[in-house]
Amino acid sequence: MLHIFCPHCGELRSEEEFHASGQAHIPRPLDPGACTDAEWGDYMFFRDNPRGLHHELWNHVAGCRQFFNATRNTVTYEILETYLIGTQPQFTEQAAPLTTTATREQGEKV
Amino acid sequence: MTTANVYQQRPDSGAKAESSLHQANLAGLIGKGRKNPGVTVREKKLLGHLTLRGDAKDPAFAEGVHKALGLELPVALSLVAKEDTSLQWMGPDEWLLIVPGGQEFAVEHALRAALAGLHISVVNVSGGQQLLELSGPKVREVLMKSTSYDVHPDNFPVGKAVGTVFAKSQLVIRHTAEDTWELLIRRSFSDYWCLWLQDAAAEYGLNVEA
Amino acid sequence: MSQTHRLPNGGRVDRSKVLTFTFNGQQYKGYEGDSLAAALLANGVDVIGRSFKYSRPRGIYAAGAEEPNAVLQIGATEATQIPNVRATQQALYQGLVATSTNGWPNVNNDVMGILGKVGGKLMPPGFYYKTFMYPQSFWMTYEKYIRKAAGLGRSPTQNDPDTYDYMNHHCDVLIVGAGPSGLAAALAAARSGARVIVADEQEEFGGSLLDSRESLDGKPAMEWVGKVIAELKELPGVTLLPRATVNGYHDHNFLTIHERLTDHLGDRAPIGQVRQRIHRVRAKRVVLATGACERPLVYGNNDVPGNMLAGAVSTYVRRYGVAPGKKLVLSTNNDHAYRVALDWIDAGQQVVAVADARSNPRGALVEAARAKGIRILTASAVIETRGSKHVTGARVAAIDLKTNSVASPGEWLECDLVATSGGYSPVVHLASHLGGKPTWREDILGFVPGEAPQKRVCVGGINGVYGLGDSLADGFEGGVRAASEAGFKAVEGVLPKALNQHHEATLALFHVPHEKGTARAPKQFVDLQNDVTAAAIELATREGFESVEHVKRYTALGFGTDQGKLGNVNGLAIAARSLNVTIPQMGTTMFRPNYTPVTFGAVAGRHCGHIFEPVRYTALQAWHVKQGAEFEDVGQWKRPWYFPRNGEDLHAAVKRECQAVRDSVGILDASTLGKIDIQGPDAREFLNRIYTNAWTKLDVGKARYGLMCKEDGMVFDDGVTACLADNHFVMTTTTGGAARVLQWLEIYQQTEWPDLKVYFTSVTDHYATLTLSGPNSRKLLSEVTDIDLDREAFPFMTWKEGLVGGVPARVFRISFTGELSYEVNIQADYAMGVLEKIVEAGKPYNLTPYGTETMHVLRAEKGFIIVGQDTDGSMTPDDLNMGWCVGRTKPFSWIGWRGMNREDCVRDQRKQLVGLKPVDATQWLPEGAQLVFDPKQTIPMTMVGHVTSSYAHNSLGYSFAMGVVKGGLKRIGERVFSPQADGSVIEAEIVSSVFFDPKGERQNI
Amino acid sequence: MQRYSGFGLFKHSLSHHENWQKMWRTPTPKKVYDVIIVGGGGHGLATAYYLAKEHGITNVAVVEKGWLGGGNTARNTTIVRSNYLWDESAHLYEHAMKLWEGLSQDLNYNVMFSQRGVYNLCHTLQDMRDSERRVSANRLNGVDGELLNGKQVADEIPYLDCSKNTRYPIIGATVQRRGGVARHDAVAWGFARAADALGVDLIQQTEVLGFRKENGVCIGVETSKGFIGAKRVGVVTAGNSGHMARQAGFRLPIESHPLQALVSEPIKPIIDSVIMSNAVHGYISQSDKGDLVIGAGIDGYNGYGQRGSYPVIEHTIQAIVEMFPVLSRVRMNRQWGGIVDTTPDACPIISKTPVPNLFFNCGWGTGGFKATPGSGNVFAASLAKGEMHPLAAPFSIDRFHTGALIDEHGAAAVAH
Repeated sequence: MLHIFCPHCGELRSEEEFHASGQAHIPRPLDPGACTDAEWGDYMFFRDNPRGLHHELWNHVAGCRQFFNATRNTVTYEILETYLIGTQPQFTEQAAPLTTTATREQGEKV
Repeated sequence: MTTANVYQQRPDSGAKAESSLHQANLAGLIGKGRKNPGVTVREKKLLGHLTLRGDAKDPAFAEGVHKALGLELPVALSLVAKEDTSLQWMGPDEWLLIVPGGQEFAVEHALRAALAGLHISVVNVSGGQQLLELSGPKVREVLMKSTSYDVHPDNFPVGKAVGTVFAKSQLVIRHTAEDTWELLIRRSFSDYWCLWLQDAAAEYGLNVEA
Repeated sequence: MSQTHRLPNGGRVDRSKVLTFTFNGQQYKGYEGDSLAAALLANGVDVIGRSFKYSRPRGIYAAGAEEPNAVLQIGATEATQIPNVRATQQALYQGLVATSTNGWPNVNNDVMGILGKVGGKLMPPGFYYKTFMYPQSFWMTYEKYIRKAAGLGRSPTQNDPDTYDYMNHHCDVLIVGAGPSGLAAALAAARSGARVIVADEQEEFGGSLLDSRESLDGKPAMEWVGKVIAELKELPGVTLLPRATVNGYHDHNFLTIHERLTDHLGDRAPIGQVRQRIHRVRAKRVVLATGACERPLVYGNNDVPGNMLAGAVSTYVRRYGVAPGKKLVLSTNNDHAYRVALDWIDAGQQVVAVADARSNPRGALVEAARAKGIRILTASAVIETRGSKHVTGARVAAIDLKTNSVASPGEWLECDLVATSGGYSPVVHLASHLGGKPTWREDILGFVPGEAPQKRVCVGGINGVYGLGDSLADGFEGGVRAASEAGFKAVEGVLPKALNQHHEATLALFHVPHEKGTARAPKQFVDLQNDVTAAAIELATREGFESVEHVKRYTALGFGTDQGKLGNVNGLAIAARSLNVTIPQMGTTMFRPNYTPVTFGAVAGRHCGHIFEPVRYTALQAWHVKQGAEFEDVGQWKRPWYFPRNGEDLHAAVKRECQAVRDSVGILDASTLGKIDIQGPDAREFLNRIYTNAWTKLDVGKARYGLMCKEDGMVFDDGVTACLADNHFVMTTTTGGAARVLQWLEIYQQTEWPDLKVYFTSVTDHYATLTLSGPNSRKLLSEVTDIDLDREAFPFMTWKEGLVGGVPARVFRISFTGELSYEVNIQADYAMGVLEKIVEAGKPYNLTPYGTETMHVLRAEKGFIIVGQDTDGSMTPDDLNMGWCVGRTKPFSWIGWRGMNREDCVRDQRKQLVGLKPVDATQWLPEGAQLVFDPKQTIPMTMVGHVTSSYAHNSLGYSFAMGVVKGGLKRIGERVFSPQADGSVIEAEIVSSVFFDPKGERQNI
Repeated sequence: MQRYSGFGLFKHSLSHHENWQKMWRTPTPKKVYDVIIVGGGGHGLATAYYLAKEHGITNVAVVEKGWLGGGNTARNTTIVRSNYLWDESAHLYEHAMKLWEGLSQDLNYNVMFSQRGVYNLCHTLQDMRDSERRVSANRLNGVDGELLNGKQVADEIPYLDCSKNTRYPIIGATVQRRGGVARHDAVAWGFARAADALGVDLIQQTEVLGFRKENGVCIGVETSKGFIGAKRVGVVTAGNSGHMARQAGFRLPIESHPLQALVSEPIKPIIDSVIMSNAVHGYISQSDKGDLVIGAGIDGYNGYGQRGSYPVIEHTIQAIVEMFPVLSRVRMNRQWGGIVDTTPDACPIISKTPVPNLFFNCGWGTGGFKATPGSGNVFAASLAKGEMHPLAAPFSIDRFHTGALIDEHGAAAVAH
């Protein structure tokens, strides 16, 4: 069961408090009318679905009800970071190792 | 232009009022529990509950709230209280204000006056939720059976309040004194909570207080 | 004769407490502190079960979680039956009733056993894939008998009288295993002030020390254990959990512990206690001190009762004071196993010989055995044993490992107990649950935990550290490390002194050769529970199964309740040899939770029966019950479905309720509808974007119906939203959609349009909603309100505030029945009082409570849709003939607009919502029934739509329905047909979906 | 191919089973094949088999990065049914069902297809409507199906709690009596053995790393053992489809999620059929070995870890105990996870791709096992002809652009 750092509550919480809402950073086209059917279909349905780092949208439904983003490895399930909507991730597939060897995770109080 | 429609929702007096635990018949259990119970339950019913929304980063908002309530905006996961009024952080732009029953109309007016011109929201939710106070030496065990949140005092000191999962639903837990906790329960789920708590506390002894 | 095999003294049992128990109908005695297995052995019970496939007699083989054979049915009553209990892990209690799980008519004389002997040859692995194929129709018959023969114990057929629950924990250090290294780790971690949980699967802490010959600080090792437990108990923040198996290691250091609170007391928990508890633990650091598990050597007839793991023999002798025989032969490839020979001599029994596969063993324990005069045959092994229901002899011969052959004819040694030891397998299960591949260490001939991202420390036996002193040191160091990584400062400690003995290396022998070759030798079992032999594994590789997963799946190796704890490494070794690869090249199979099986009830916890899931009630529930309502589940809500009177059935009640509303006035509890308060200067713009229709011009005081679509243009919710003030709206949603819609608004506001200034707050629970509907609703309401209900003053689709029944209310004049209607919203605390006043005032008007069914009928008569019933996620507003609700010229491309204009959404012949009128007005079209244009076509038929709502009992006096039909709106007046299961066909006319008051006059009076 | 029979078994027993042949060869890859199938799971092996058997195309390789049948074929709950709502799905799954019904004989390998009946329980009035709709459609499509009332359900399924005291009382069910279970591993092995016998090369332990294109057309695959040429390439890599598509340079409307399942310890027969409930979220059957085989819905987040979230296991077992309270004292032995490729409309993609000569068969979500022979059969026909088989045509990727989805969500919120 994942342990997820809610950037709003500032704490690690159990997965049960959250709802996963799929891939993050998929902006709604500003002018949908200008989209072809194919482009609109891509927006609605086509996803990166990577094996490795995935930027995804989560909602802290049982807590502060806020959405936020997470960078999670879909193979090891490690969460490298969570970050606010409207901000960019620090870890990306190009820029970061797939696994962290840090002994402490984000928000872990020791 | 009126920005919001606010009206006195509580009848003057004499109207029949039922808390959400009325039909769970909590009242019928008063005084029927074990001696030296591990857990004592007390309803804090018919209080005024207001959901306040606004921009915490805007100093004018915090000042306005302070002006209206005499309370500082609490930071994440905390609760500030003065006499019978408490203000709790619910989210980065959301707070729960609990006032004695009947004051919510006046308080909402005061808040709206103090926050005039700001983008805010105040919503009376008094009929939809209430507090259930749990006290006694075994409350922590009952909470441990019910929520995956860490209720150890190291992590959950007095004055902290968190929204989390509880059994198969969600609520807010407030730690108000050493062995005293409050649950913020939604009306329609009250029956479920009541059954759940009775069950979870059975092995420690449960007493219901008026 | 009682307890014939009980030694005169010794063991940790309490001989003053005699317990009576029953096995296969016979009564026996044992002592408190016994395991069921120990008590059976004490009474000389040999055959405790029959094997799975060949029905061979089997006896107790081990002493712990790895036991493959002694899997029994426990329980004195039907309701308290427990299948497949390992006798080695079941504490004895007074009155325990156990039976064997296989064997007919009984385990000693088993008919299947004869079949097994004869038919065994016909049952190599995978035999069922190769036969039972012809004739095709016979498989189900074959299968019936296969199913009967399979399975171990049986489920109870009555409901469980016991309860189970969870406890959530958060700790700094979780220590798994309370043997020497675990306890040392616990001391180190706990002294630092960390929150520590120690869990161990056994009845008491101590692990290998419970039956150890060794001493600490010159005293018996268990004295140290006692001191450690006492110290830990005194430390705050320490939780000690015996009888608690850590079963699963899940992501992010979440572990589950299965604690058996009362299984040592009886088959049913004492009143007021839970039987078992799952501890759900989030640990900052985990210390795995799970030890190592002895593995047997594989040789001929190694399954005859009286063959036993060497360490298990020591356990029975030293911990339980039981000697499972008199004359022992030990077959080993390592030093550690010699302790059984010493224990056996100490217990006054005879060691016939030790067969050591090594050519010149000189370790300390070997020398100690020599000193006692024990006969040691080197470069030798037990090749096979004999005996039908118990071992009577073992053949020991010289073996040549280079050629994998038997080097001498050997000799038959008379004995009644063969102890076997093939080395140790570190218990790496938990360390591997998250996919971390264990690594093979040739020096210890075992797999140890591999690298893993989890925050864990492995100590002691799991690391291949077997010496007591080393184990303590490794444990303590691990505890210090775990605590300091969790943020605590460890304090120094002094460990007790252990005598570190010189041990020589274990020899790489897994499968003992036989002169006849593996295929023809007496059966050499690798997995005793699944009857998997060495020959079976070789056959699998011969047939082309090269991966370990294939071999495992083809032979069923490791699929038993013991999950291959004894057999897996031997099986791997045999497969590797057969394929001419090394063991690490062969790899291991995946380790998955659970380490040992967990009771379903415990995993379910208290989430069963009346608290399985939340039930939601409105503030008026008590009144509904008093009125005798029948309830319908809508999401988590219980809603009154109908209110039968005087034994009415659904149809009669609904007809009456419908008529009352159409003729006079009815009352409905509409409190379950979702209600969302919306405030902010951009509220109106937000509504414009989220609804299909336009909201720009909705004045304060007015209400409007709206449809919501997803981005694909398909309808997903609907409801009425009212403008309360310029920046203030209240939205209603469907009952089932309330939470979903709020989430929908939030996700768009928070992630897509954070610049829009608007806040959403659920007021679903705050307001109770009473709907008064019917021509007399105005008259009735006027008697209890101060609001001016005049038609002009309070027109349709507006709202007013005022007192209703003396309570401030917001009243909406909207209608879902087509009748003059008022929806009264009051703070829920006061709803019951208001209802009572309305009901009192309603008497002269025959005010009739109605439920969801009547509501559905009345709205259908008006052609109003119910999202989720008349829609299914594939219907656009146009499909619903609700194009009037689509803002085609709104400036912002609102949610759904682009989607509903895709190629497939604008084509002809989409399914469209229409009314359906059975030609025979008494016939009812079943809801869901498929429709065709041509009922005479052959199957597969071309279906053109289906019935979504259908009501034979209503206020119209004839049966009618709503449904979707391909191109239906252009087919008004045409016929469709619904072929029924019984062969009949219902013919219906396609009509407008508005059956009642098409001009909408009645709601507007 | 060495034929299997009871007599053969007896003959081999006389020689102590020392003379059984290998079930398939271990060939070295050729330079070029007519068709390469990427992925040696049930669907891929079935595709290869039908290419050889029905289309005479035997110059075929199946390239598998691990071991045959090692993906979802090895990790599912083995349920077979064809009672789908929408015509397109019903026809496809019924095609598979008909193949299942003679599969053991066709392959000369007992896949233990056991038509024990599949029940879908109804707990709400809307469940009943949806069930009538589905059963009615099934019937008119030639798929067997019945709608039962609460009493019939209670009579047919022993130990199922049909009382009114449960949280969501059972008020009816659908049953497809031809539905049932099969032995999952045997399906992969049976297809593999039969395909091998027809000349198909099964190349294990060889990972496809990419697709080689010439003028935008796929001409073969780059593997861990070098390049292998092919006239056509069919990709059938459930749990890995998104990744393979990325190698080929396009995206799919697919997200991969963990799907968990679990088994109890083996017990004597108590559950005779397959029983599924969407409302309480669980399904159960009992294997021939005696294990209760139990599954639930998919986990909420993407994952390739072949493991899922513990609360899902809890909810599933709660559902099972709610349905069958007598099982409370039975014990759970083992849990595991598969990786399912889910599509927005819960229907597969059997389609050409933006790369000519490269075909994909994926997105089966939780429903792949039951389709195995049908999926392989229509995919083989499509690869053989270069045009999609009529039963496969509606499952093209294009539908996610045009909007012509086949929305099984309503009928199969917990599809299997």
